[in-house]
Amino acid sequence: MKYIISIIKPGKLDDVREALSGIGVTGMTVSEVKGFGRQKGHTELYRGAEYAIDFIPKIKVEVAVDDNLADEAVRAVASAAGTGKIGDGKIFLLNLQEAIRIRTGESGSEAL
Amino acid sequence: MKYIISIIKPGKLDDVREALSGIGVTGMTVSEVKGFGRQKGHTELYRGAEYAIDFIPKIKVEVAVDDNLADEAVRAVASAAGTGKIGDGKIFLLNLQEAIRIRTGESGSEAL
Amino acid sequence: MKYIISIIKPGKLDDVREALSGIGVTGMTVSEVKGFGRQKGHTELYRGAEYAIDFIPKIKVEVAVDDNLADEAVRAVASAAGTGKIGDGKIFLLNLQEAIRIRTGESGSEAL
Amino acid sequence: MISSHLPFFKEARTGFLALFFLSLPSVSHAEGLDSGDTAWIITATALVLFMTIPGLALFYGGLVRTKNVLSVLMQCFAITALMTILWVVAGYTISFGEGNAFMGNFSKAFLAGVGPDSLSGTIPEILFSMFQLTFAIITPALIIGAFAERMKFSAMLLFTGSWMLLIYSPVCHWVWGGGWLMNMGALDFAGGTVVHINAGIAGLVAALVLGKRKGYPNTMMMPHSLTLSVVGASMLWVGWFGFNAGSALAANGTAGMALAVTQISTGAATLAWMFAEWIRHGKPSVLGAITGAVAGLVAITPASGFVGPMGAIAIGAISGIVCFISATTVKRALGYDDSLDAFGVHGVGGLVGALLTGIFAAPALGGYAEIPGIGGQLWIQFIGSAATIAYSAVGSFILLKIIDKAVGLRVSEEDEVTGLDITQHDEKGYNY
Amino acid sequence: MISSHLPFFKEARTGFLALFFLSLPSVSHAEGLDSGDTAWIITATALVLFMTIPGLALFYGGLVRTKNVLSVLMQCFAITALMTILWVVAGYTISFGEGNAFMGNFSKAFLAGVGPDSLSGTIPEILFSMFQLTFAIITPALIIGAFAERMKFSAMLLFTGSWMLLIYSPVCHWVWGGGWLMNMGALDFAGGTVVHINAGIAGLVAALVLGKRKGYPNTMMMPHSLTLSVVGASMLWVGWFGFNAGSALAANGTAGMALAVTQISTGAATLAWMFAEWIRHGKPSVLGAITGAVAGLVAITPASGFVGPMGAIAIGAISGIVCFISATTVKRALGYDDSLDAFGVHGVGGLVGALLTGIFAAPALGGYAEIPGIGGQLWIQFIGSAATIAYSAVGSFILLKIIDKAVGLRVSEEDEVTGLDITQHDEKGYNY
Amino acid sequence: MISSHLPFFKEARTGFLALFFLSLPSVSHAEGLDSGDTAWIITATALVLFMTIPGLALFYGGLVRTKNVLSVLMQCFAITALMTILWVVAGYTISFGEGNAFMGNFSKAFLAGVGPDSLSGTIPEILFSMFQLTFAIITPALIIGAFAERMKFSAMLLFTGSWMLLIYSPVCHWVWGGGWLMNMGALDFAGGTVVHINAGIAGLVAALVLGKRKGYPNTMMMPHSLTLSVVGASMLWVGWFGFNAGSALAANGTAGMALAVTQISTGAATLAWMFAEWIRHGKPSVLGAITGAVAGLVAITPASGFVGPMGAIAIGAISGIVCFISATTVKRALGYDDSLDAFGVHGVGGLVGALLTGIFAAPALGGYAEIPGIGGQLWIQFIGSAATIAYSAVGSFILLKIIDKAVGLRVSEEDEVTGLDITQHDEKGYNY
Ligand SMILES: Nc1ncnc2c1ncn2[C@@H]1O[C@H](COP(=O)(O)OP(=O)(O)O)[C@@H](O)[C@H]1O
Ligand SMILES: Nc1ncnc2c1ncn2[C@@H]1O[C@H](COP(=O)(O)OP(=O)(O)O)[C@@H](O)[C@H]1O
Ligand SMILES: Nc1ncnc2c1ncn2[C@@H]1O[C@H](COP(=O)(O)OP(=O)(O)O)[C@@H](O)[C@H]1O
Repeated sequence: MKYIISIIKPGKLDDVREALSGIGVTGMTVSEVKGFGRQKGHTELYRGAEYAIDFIPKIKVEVAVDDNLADEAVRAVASAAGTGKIGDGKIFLLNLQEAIRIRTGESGSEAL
Repeated sequence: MKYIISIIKPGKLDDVREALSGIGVTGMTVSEVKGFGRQKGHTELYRGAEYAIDFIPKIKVEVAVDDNLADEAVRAVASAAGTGKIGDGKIFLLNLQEAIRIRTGESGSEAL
Repeated sequence: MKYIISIIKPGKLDDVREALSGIGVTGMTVSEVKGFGRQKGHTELYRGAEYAIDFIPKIKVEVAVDDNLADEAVRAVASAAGTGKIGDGKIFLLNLQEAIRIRTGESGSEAL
Repeated sequence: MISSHLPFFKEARTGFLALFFLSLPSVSHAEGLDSGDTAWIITATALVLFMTIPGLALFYGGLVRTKNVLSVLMQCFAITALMTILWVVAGYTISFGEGNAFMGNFSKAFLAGVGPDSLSGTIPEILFSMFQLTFAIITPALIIGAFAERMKFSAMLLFTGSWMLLIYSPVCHWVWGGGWLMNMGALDFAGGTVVHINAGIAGLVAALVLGKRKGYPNTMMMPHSLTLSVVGASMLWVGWFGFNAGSALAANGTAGMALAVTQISTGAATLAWMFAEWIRHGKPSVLGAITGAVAGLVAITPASGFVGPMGAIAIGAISGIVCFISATTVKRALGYDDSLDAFGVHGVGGLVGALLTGIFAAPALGGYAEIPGIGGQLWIQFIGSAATIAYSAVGSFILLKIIDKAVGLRVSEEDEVTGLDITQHDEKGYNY
Repeated sequence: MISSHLPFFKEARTGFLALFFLSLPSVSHAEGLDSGDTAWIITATALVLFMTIPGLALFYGGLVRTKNVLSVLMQCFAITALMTILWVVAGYTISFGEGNAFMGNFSKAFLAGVGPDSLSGTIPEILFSMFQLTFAIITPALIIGAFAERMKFSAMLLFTGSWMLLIYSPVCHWVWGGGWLMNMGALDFAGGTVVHINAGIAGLVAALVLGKRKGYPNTMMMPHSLTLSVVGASMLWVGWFGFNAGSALAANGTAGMALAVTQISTGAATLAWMFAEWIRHGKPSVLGAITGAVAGLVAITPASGFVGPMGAIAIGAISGIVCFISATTVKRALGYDDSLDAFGVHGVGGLVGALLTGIFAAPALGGYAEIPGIGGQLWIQFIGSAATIAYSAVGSFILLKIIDKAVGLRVSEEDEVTGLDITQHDEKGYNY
Repeated sequence: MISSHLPFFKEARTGFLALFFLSLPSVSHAEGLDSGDTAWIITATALVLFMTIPGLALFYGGLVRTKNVLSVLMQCFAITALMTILWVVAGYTISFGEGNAFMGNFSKAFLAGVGPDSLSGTIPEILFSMFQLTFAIITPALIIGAFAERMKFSAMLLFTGSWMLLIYSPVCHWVWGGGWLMNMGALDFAGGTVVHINAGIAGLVAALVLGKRKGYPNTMMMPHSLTLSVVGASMLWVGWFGFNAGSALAANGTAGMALAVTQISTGAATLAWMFAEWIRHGKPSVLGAITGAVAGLVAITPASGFVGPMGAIAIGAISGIVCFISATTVKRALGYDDSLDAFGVHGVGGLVGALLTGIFAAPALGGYAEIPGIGGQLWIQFIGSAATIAYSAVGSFILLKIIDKAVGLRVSEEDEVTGLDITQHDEKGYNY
């Protein structure tokens, strides 16, 4: 199984969710993060002084998927989140050793 | 070492924390996330239109544990967080290569 | 590639960001978390009753780096975040299988 | 028939005494209108409305958990709208219609005969009816603090609406509308019994009938925004000038003194609670300071037109300490879940104030009321309080039981866990 | 020349009638000043300012997304400052200078001749000019609801500033400053046409000229803090006493009745919207309740000095239902993006109120105005509304087009996505 | 003894002049009471209290970091309570007791002899004492802006309490209570010296004695909620009508003009700061606009009963620009940490206003005061300001040093990092 962490633009969450659902991913976890990559932040003003704010709001989407769905899931996220502009985000793929569904105690890919 | 990511119901944090402390886990990191699995969200109303909100507030608990504690930790979380109802959450187990305690520079299982 | 998760003190983010930039890390993702380790929390008062709050606000910094930068990155974080006091935080190192830059579709270390 | 512009009358022992006589159907004599008094009571009406929305709404709203903030705001807002219509229809006439010793008759239903030219003392009667309306709004709104975070919105509307007509309005008539307590000489300048004891007891009964919130008292249920609560408490403080000094129904020395003792009692109660907590827990909490302020405001309410600055310090300090104990130690010991301390502060503070009014109104203690000796007045105050407690307790209990049968009082456990905002209104307080 | 302290005059059919005569350069006769009336109008001025900052600012600010909250607050705040200066310079004299049937002359530019001793009726003219200023502030501020989340700050200043001078002030003159609508007998006690129709139409035109927000209507654009919006709506409600009862320009029975019908209409409209939504969607929303309240406040505005409690219930209930439909079904059907329903509530509610005034002002229906029969008055009300709609629509369109050419109305798409707070002001509303 | 209801007296050059004479123990002559004036001053008292809680509390509270928001709200709230009691005990009599040129005697300690029937001019003296109390509350509350985020709560109580009695009350006596500055002819209608210079200087001294916040000026210390600050600034603006127009102590033309110039100066200052920043930094900030408004309010305060609209525009515009420079460039250059610009806005703005009053009060420049020529008056204004600066600086320094020895002024570094909310009050502002 794979654990896929995607950092995307805030406005793209709905598209990504739909793309993933479309390929049969039935669960996911999202959170609000801030980050920077090539995309730079903005300036904020305080009492006449300007401060550079490096970090930009992003959404982090985490999904655990079965190995055979992993590539497809990555592609789904990439195409749903992509605009071709700087700041589109990144996808990180980690190896997932085990998954457990708390309610039933199922484990492995059955738990996803 | 293992890195255990658990997605639980917001009201279960205290129970999970106690269960983990009970088996000797001395640290953990939690954050607020939103997610969905089998459990569906709710409806919100705006100007007479109803919007389906897919995501449900959840708590993400991350603990790094020594290999020999891993199974026990998973069981502890599962039993503390479980209510048998939909939405109980999931546990994901990843392999942890290295851990460092910043204060002392200790690494490996000593750092946990 | 490695996926490095660091839990640091809120006031140390700027130092850590600079330290990482200094060694050539060009992107990172941060989020607000709460946690505890050896450092204990505080007390809150409500209607004359005192409640122990275990969790302390921390910042979680995630960076994906090429293998050859990993050690240096860990050291950079450790020295920038360290004050020698309890609560300095932890660094966790996971194996990263794949990284994709959404905008361009680049993958592997080119995507970092 | 006594003319209301005689000076002594404006300073009469019961703030609203004038009304009983003057609210009789009367030919227009706009020459009796005093523009200064009218100016002040228009303002006071705005201030007391401001106490409920947004004042009380924020005070209470800040104290609940995030998932219930809108439900509290909505309850205050909907109560404001509902009471307005019910008051016009029947509340005003039950309270201030001629009637008998127990309730007014229906001669003023739908504000019949209350045109722009009818006077109540030196102000337009239509204005008087609106000033009184703001009291009929805030009193049921106070009760919601006792059952916050678990009552159905529909049940809440039914309960507060019927309660205002059947409990509040009669008690209002007893004390201010020419009823038996007024005739007995009970002193209640701005609503210690009518408003605070009345609402506090109804709250206690509601808290008992509904039962505790799931998780209480083991789970921490921290206020989601003390910031909002401080703002709300501040607005209550400022708005209370309208409540107390407005109850003079004139812009005169009695109003000035009512304002002063309100300010002084509140200051004293804030400090009293703050230092009591500081001594007992090592730190003064913000929640303590603002609740202390409300306790002081509540306690001075019945006394405000009758006592002087020294009486105000005493009433404030005593109420601050007593309410501190009642909202912390006593509540915890007895185990009922009065979510936001509607009873612990309004019920207890109102009782403290009603009784102390009998003491500090005495000229010998710096007061300004003609009373039949402290003992005698205390007895009258006790009767007034006891009658209000009994009527409010029994009446509220009956209403709650009927509504429970009819539509159910409490949301399901699952809805309570999810929060009232989503389950009752399909909305959330914040979407940051 | 009619002296303004004759009783009948204070209750005159048009609240500001007195002013046309009395704002002529006059020798100081401070003996004519009534301290009670003055006390109330000072307070009313404070209340109406309070409606804009922080009232409307919070109501609107809560409804936008987090990234735009400051832009809304800033627009309200900057409008307050800008209108103040423009009103002193020219707005007041265009509105209330002698002039002709269409606009005032420039005799009072820079408040010339308006010293502490000049009177307007029974109050200082300088106070009257400031009371009126608060109307000239809130009217353009209402418009911003229509184009929220997408207009440049610079363009907003140019538009609202020129609009106040060229659209608002002349219409104000027509209705209150001795212009043609006043002479025709149009009833607009506190600004149904001048304020609400005027602002609502300008908002609709602006929403159409600027186009929809990116993502509208498919993306959810939830209010970032309904909590703030409830606070804002509450402040509007309370402040509206200044608006309507203040428009009596005296502390008398008319003011009292204006306050009462304001309260009653608002209560009725809140309940009407709430129950309508409850029936239609199964739950009563908080946003619905507070918007209903605003609808009721808007609709009673032109009627407030002329109708009685029963008229107020009718006007409130009707406006609540009509605005519910206009801000939900109609807006959705027509597809324009009136972000915060400036048109759907103020435009539509103002129109409903203006027309219903012609009906419920009739003494036969419990009203207090001498009108030439309901049909005749309705026709006059229709003329007044139509003229305001036409002038506001055309004038606003021209101004917007000119400003678009000059500096551009709309921020870039990227700036819209990022949010106006960062892109227009380099700040954020919250740094938790 | 001059009777205070002579017209010219109400417009007297010093707003509170009447009080010195009239606050002498006097027999009750309630016939001298004016209900309109009383109505307005009750309202004004509410408005000025509203300025501190919640106005200033929100303005300051929004500007600090999340971890300190409650500490600021609590300081404002506790100050309100503490000053109330201290004022009753001794502050009022030190300020307005007969005494000598430097301070009042103790004849009115505990408000002795101030019953509901004693008058001060045309209003009850008890009301006058409460109106003045609200000034004695806000002045120490202003100071906390200078030492926010680092002072112990206990030390704060000791400092503000002793400061009010020993610094504020005497200066109040000098200027308004019949003291030497009043006799010299210093013009301070509503508190340029007494309130703003006084508090601003005390703040500067406190900022210097306590030292900078850890991390200042390198770390960004962004306001945690500009939203709250805009609300607070708006409330200050509205409440300031009570401050300035209330200082006329009557509902008359002077009050009307004071209100007008307050509004106009604030509008001008807001625009001045906004455009200055727009030009200098390319964008107008919200923090700039609201701070500009406060600067304009501060600067017009001493002038408000004496200048006309044109003077107000000048005073507003100048103070907006000067305070913009003082709170940005100058503060940064000198390096002291006046956390929320208590000195940069109130001290500097108060000084600008005090001096410009000497200029624009001249009838030749549209003012309404009888002054001994602009030069002569400027000299008097300079003396008044200099004396206040000297007394406040030295006195505040001594008090701070004593308290530092006694209990320590500053929290530990660790507590400062954790935040004052948790360390001083065991609470948090938000639990979302
Ligand atoms: N090396 C990295 N490690 C962790 N997160 C990263 C890294 N690089 C980028 N990110 C995250 O991805 C987000 C989007 O990056 P982006 O600016 O689009 O990168 P690029 O320009 O390289 O495509 C960033 O805001 C950050 O949160
Ligand atoms: N495949 C997944 N990947 C990541 N997170 C998941 C996944 N499935 C579920 N979750 C997380 O777990 C939470 C609880 O899931 P739940 O609805 O209880 O699943 P189930 O009904 O399968 O037990 C979800 O809200 C989501 O945050
Ligand atoms: N075993 C663990 N698993 C996950 N997170 C941990 C663990 N131990 C510590 N943390 C995180 O690191 C933060 C800092 O820990 P700290 O108290 O400094 O640990 P130590 O005292 O061991 O150095 C904690 O608040 C928590 O968020």
